[in-house]
Amino acid sequence: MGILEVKNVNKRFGGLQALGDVNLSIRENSCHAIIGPNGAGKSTLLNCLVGKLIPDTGSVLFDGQSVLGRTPYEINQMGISRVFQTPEIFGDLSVLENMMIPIFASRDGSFRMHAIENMHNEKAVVERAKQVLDEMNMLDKQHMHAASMSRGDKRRLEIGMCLSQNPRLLLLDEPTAGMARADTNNTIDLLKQIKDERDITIAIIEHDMHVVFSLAERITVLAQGTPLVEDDPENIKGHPKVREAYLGEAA
Amino acid sequence: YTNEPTGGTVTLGFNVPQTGPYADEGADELRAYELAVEHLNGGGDGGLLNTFSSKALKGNGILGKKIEYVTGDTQTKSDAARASARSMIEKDGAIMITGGSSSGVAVAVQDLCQSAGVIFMAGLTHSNDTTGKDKKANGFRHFFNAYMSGAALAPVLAAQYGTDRKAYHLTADYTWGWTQEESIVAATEALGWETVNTVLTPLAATDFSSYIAPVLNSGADVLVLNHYGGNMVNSLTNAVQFGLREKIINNKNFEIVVPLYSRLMARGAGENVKGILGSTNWHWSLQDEASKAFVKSFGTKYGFPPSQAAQTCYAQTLLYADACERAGTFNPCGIAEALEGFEFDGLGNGPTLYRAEDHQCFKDVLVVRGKENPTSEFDVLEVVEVTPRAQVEYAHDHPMFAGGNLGSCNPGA
Amino acid sequence: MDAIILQILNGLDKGSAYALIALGLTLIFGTLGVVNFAHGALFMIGAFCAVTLSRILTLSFETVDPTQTDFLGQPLKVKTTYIEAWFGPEFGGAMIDWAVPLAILFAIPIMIAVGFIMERGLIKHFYKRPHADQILVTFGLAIVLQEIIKAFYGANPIPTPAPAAFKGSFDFGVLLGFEANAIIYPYWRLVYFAFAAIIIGGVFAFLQFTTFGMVVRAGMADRETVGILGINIDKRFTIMFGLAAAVAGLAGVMYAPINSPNYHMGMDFLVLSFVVVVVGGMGSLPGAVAAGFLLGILESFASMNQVKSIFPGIDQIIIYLVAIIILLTRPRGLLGRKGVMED
Amino acid sequence: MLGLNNKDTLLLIIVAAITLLAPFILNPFPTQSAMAQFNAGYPDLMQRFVIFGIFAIGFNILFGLTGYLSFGHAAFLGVGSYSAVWMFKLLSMNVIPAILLAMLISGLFAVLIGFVSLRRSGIYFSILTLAFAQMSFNLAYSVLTPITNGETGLQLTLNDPRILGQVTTAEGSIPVTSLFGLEMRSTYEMIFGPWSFQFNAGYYLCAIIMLLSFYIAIRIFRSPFGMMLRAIKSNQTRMSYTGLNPRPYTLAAFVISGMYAGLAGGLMASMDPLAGAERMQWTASGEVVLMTILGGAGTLIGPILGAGFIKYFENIFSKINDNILHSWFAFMPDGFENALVAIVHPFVGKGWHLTLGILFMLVVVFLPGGLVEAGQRVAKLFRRRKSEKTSDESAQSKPAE
Amino acid sequence: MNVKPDFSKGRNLAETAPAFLSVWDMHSYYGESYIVQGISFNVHEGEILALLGRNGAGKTTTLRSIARVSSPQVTHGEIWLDHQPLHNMSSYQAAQAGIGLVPEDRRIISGLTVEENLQLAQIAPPIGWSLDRLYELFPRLAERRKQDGVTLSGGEQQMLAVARALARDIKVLLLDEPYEGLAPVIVDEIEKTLRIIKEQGITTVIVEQNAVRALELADRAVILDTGSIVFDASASEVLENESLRTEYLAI
Ligand SMILES: Nc1ncnc2c1ncn2[C@@H]1O[C@H](COP(=O)(O)OP(=O)(O)OP(=O)(O)O)[C@@H](O)[C@H]1O
Ligand SMILES: Nc1ncnc2c1ncn2[C@@H]1O[C@H](COP(=O)(O)OP(=O)(O)OP(=O)(O)O)[C@@H](O)[C@H]1O
Ligand SMILES: [Mg+2]
Ligand SMILES: [Mg+2]
Repeated sequence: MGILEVKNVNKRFGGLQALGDVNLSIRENSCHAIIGPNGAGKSTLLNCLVGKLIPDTGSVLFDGQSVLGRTPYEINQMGISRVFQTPEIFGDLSVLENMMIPIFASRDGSFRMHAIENMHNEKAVVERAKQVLDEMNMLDKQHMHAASMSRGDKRRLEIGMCLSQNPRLLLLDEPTAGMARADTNNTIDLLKQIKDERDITIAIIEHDMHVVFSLAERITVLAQGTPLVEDDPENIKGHPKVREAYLGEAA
Repeated sequence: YTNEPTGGTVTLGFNVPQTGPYADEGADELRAYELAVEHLNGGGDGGLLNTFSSKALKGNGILGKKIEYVTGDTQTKSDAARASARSMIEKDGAIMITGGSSSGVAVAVQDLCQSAGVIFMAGLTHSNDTTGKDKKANGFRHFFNAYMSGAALAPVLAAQYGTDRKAYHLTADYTWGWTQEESIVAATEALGWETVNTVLTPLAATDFSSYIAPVLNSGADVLVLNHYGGNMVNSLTNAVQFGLREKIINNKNFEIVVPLYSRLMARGAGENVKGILGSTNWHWSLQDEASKAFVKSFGTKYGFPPSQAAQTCYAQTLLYADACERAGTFNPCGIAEALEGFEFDGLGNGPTLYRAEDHQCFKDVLVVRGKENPTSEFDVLEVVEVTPRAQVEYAHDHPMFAGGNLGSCNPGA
Repeated sequence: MDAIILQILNGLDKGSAYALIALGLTLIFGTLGVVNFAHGALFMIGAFCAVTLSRILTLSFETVDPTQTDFLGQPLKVKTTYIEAWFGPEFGGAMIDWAVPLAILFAIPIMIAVGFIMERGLIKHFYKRPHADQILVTFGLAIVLQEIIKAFYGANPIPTPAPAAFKGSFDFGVLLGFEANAIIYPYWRLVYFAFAAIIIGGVFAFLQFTTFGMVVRAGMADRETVGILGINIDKRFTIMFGLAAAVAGLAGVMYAPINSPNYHMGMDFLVLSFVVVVVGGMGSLPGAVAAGFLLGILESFASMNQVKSIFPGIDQIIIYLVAIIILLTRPRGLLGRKGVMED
Repeated sequence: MLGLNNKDTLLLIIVAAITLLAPFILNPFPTQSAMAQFNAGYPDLMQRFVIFGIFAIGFNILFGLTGYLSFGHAAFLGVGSYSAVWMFKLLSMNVIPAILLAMLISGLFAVLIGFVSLRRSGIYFSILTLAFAQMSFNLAYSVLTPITNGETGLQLTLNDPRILGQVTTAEGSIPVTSLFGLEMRSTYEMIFGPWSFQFNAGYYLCAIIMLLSFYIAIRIFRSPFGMMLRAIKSNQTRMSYTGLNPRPYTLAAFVISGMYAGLAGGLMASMDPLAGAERMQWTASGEVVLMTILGGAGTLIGPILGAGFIKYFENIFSKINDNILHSWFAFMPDGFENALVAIVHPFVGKGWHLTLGILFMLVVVFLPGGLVEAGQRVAKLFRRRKSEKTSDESAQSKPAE
Repeated sequence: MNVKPDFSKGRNLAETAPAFLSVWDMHSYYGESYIVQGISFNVHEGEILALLGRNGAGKTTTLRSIARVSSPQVTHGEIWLDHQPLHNMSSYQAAQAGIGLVPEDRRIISGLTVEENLQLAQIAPPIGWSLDRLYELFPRLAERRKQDGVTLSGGEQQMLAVARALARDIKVLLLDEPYEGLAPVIVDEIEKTLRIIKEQGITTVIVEQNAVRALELADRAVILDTGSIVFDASASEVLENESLRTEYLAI
């Protein structure tokens, strides 16, 4: 029994079967990659996990509890954090503030009225935020307006925000797309380290095979809404169908 | 007492609508005030100082003090009017406030003047409440009211349209509208008319078609529009558009009545007012000496005849000044005493009484009709009848005016 | 029954006015995304185009008539219009009588010019600014326009009658088999309804059968990208604005005989037209038109005595009540598009 | 100090100094001089400045932080006023219970309206709030007249029961509002040469409450809650995927700002016990929007500046008439005088709307950040000049070395 | 090593240099932040230029400056395309002059279908590939032609963005990270397409984090670092230069 159990999930958009009978089980404290051609339904699957979409049929269990019908913030409070394909950050806030908000959220829950409290008394939160920024190599940018960062930086910030919550399950939708090679490597290292040090499970969608093969312990290949194969990285690399439909020369 | 004048001047506050729908009426009131000040200070041709029955005024200001004035904008809103009045009292040291173009504003400012301890000489305000349930010891009204409109109009209506009529009322949904409807209904029913229906219309309404459309079908043969200002212009225009006046109902010509006319606003309805009956406080075509003198002063200075609002404001200013002279003080209590029960003539409305019990003036009321062949743009109304004062008088505790308490005069700090 | 038909007719007519005003607004507000508080002022300027034309047509010279006297007892100056003096009372009189329909031709170039100047001079700097700034600047502009009109024409309403040919009303009831006078309807309002239908149809056709509408919609969603695709979006926005101003102005011209124009008539309609556009759904032309008719009809029903006796004062609030109900049941109004002014 | 950082403390001190010294600052011209027309230091207007300041500060907590543009905020002001006047009618003339009830009732009203309206965002939210406020206004004007006294506005009468206070004064008048016996309208006038300054009890009560409200607003702006509200404005999607529920946050902000409006309404009634329905009209809601944007939305001090600006024009410019213009320009030759009066005439007195409209446009075109930006630019100019000066000095000093 | 192009011949590049697209001493700002700090480079007709550098180096800013988008503001410098001065133009004029930009966040227009997004590109002259031909190149788009453009999967959006640029008759194609988020097979496809485009004489500037891929495709490379050009040479030189690769490209 994995920490995340997806059973027979179906999702249609009008005439399009975006997900058809998806079954997926992710082992606790592992890194599971989901790969597949564009439009295969990877992001859609993720959306079903975090409450952005509700599957037409099927069930999604996180740690034995169903996530279906819950709102995104409830699901996050259960311990699932998500990085989006196009960075979703608080553009009008500073980088440091961006980092503080998820920390508040995991400390105080989905709502807390702290209207008169003084930010200066929240030293612990600030410290933690700075620490994560440091981990992400972004401490020098802490006072920047988040919207005015380059896109690679925005993405790293978003990853940092999710990591700062110490989620039990971290969902990453193409986290390193558009990221410079050096930073990609740093991110890989960081994710590895975090997964080992803390009790985190990672599900990652990525088209960059370098990232996938450096991180993943298990890979599911999705094609046209259904899992094609699920296997270890080594076997996937050699899988002829996968090579043809997806990997091309990259393998 | 509040704002006792110490120097050689005395300041009056003219609080009129300068913006919003009644801005033109306010502007005319302001002209009248300026004219009155000019006359009181001894300028111009002296205007009604010459015809006024009381001879206390000498054309040297009030009690020898030159009159200065400040102006403000009521925006036809109670709040703004009170703010403006307060600034006149607190900043400019005004000792009397006058003006207004709506009953709500008049009542609100009257209440303020009462608590601040200055005299309020109401301008155009027609609701029964101003000198009825909301009357105040420091407040005085020269203008006539809804009851008087009804009392004056009803006999004329009976004479012109017969006593067997069915009336349909459209009434603006706020206090003035209600008191007018109540008054007209009572007066016409007393003469045998039947009231088919009374319908309230929203103040903000601009298009009255959906209220007018059902009228013909209701069996009514008279439509009474208890509307004023923009509401009146629109509802009348709409009613005429629907062709109501060409219809024959119950074998009678369908008729429309606008109980309170304002010449300024009637112009806005254009052709549509022709032949429509209503009442008014005063009209420039009156031929008594005082009216002629006033029209001459005003017309010479501004180039067109004054409105009823202008006349009432002019008269109020003179009455106030005269009361000060006769009382020999600016103390509101002295002035109130001088005005209470004061009988006078020569201000254009014939012999008039300022009744002590409710501070309401009693005088003749005009019944007018939209003129068929106007000779100029001001020549909109013609006087049908001058209803004598006796006919519009009522007891001060008449039920339509009950509930209020004049209280006692407040001279302020 | 006849009462209901009557109110439906009424509602349709009221609705056509609402729809027409909302149509102009939705071109600017729903399509260009500018919260235009000056829209009412455009409507008002349209109505004053009619007033102005009738003033021009009735420009007159004075002759002294010694047989009559004016209010000061002097000989009366009688005015004769130049038009009547030149073309004879017959033709001249007819032109004056037809001032309002003629004003349509007069108003189109004026309103388009006003729209162009407004957009080029002011609004174009505000597309990217927050909506709040747009409110402030257009509200300021509306006040200024109003005050200018007030300075020239005063605060009182100015009667602007329809041609004599359209006086009186049409008896629908007889047509439907009811007794006479059961359902009557003024001719001019029927004209207004037809006019609204033509304008609405024209605007729809223009936006539907040309790519113009699509380009402007795209430009609103993402100006920058549309520019990258080689399209001069500024020019199209200006044209759109001119079109919207013309629609607003024409609505005003035709409205002048229904209610005498005054300088604040625009403000009176402003809130209502925003409500109509939003209830219709942001960015949807058919939505705005549908909402205009819906609210017009419901308002008419609410003013029926039978309804008012059950819910006193319902006619005061019906529009807002319906707006609330619709917005709560349909997140984006009747036909709104996603993402337009939702943040 | 007070849990604020240095900059905020300075701001608070400056605002406190200005409000407390307002009777001096607003009356810079001798009473008899021609410029006295521009004096704004009389109780009514000073009270209005701070009361509308409170209203705008509260509005800004919602709009400036969350970006939710309420177009019906005046409803809360109106409800606050009505509650306060009813308190005066029924309970006592003490302002404290009136103000408290005003805040309570408007808070409840805000919970109700906010709960429904906050289901939508953007323009849809604005129209929902507008619709609620317009309904309140229309009903208050007509159907609810027994509670609101309709068009005239709710006012005190000689027949009010007033269980905890005197019904009428010894002289038979209606008693005045007070704070434990200190009459709100009592004014001490200080004559200083040709100047006169008025110190009004009501104003100081309002001023102190305004400072308190301002202080609380600063705390809210700087608190984690304030940050959450800004986060909502910035990206609600990210907010909910971060485990935060935006709804209670926005509702809390809505209610807080509704209570600020109620407080303002209560104070307004305490200073002048009348509650008019127009206080709830959309134009009144629009006014606070304009105040906030004009001053600078999202800034702390902006809304207060905007409120002052608009109220100043409404009350001072509307009172300038031709008579006054002539007295100003009397020293010139007649032709000149008349020409000048004719030029200025359209912008003052009944033309004050025109001036205000033009100023709105000028401010928003040239100062995108509102009046606050004007201040910042001036400050920057000074700084630049200073630094230029120092660099000049250093340039000069060089040859000397 | 800093290799700067030789501008000694004169200021007006259009007269002296044979280059097709010339950028001379360009300075760009976002508001007050000074991003591109005086860069100059030439691209010859039919050439593919790779513009490389770390996150935040200013690559996107450079492309946007050339496409004359309103932000950033170019305060100084000249841009010439085929003897036309671009620096005086606004973005739509530049586009009509032959610039085609594929923006980094794709900028698919919401509320428009896939087909409308393409039609939009063919409103202003000059018109390029026909829709049929584009659909042939990207069959995936043909399937989804009636779908709202923003609901496409990330990769599909990228295809649409490229297709949209080709729908116009362009002289220079500016690609900002075109491979991002694309499945490896699709990347191969696009790369093939780019070669086809090159054969047709279209000049291309490509910004890409996957430096190796970009360099394999490109003829020449320019490396940016904090808004300045640090290297400008042929692609093979970069591939061979060990220090450059590690310092700026981390490959
Ligand atoms: N709201 C929607 N309406 C209609 N179709 C949709 C919607 N959302 C997604 N789709 C379609 O569903 C399919 C799956 O999309 P999804 O975003 O899950 O793909 P993906 O696997 O993440 O691809 P990529 O790697 O390109 O991001 C796509 O073909 C897409 O066009
Ligand atoms: N809108 C903006 N306002 C202010 N600064 C900005 C803005 N956009 C980008 N910047 C800054 O400009 C610099 C260059 O950004 P640019 O997007 O050009 O980098 P890039 O080389 O494309 O990076 P990436 O590979 O991450 O896309 C960055 O430091 C960024 O912070
Ligand atoms: Mg995806
Ligand atoms: Mg980039």
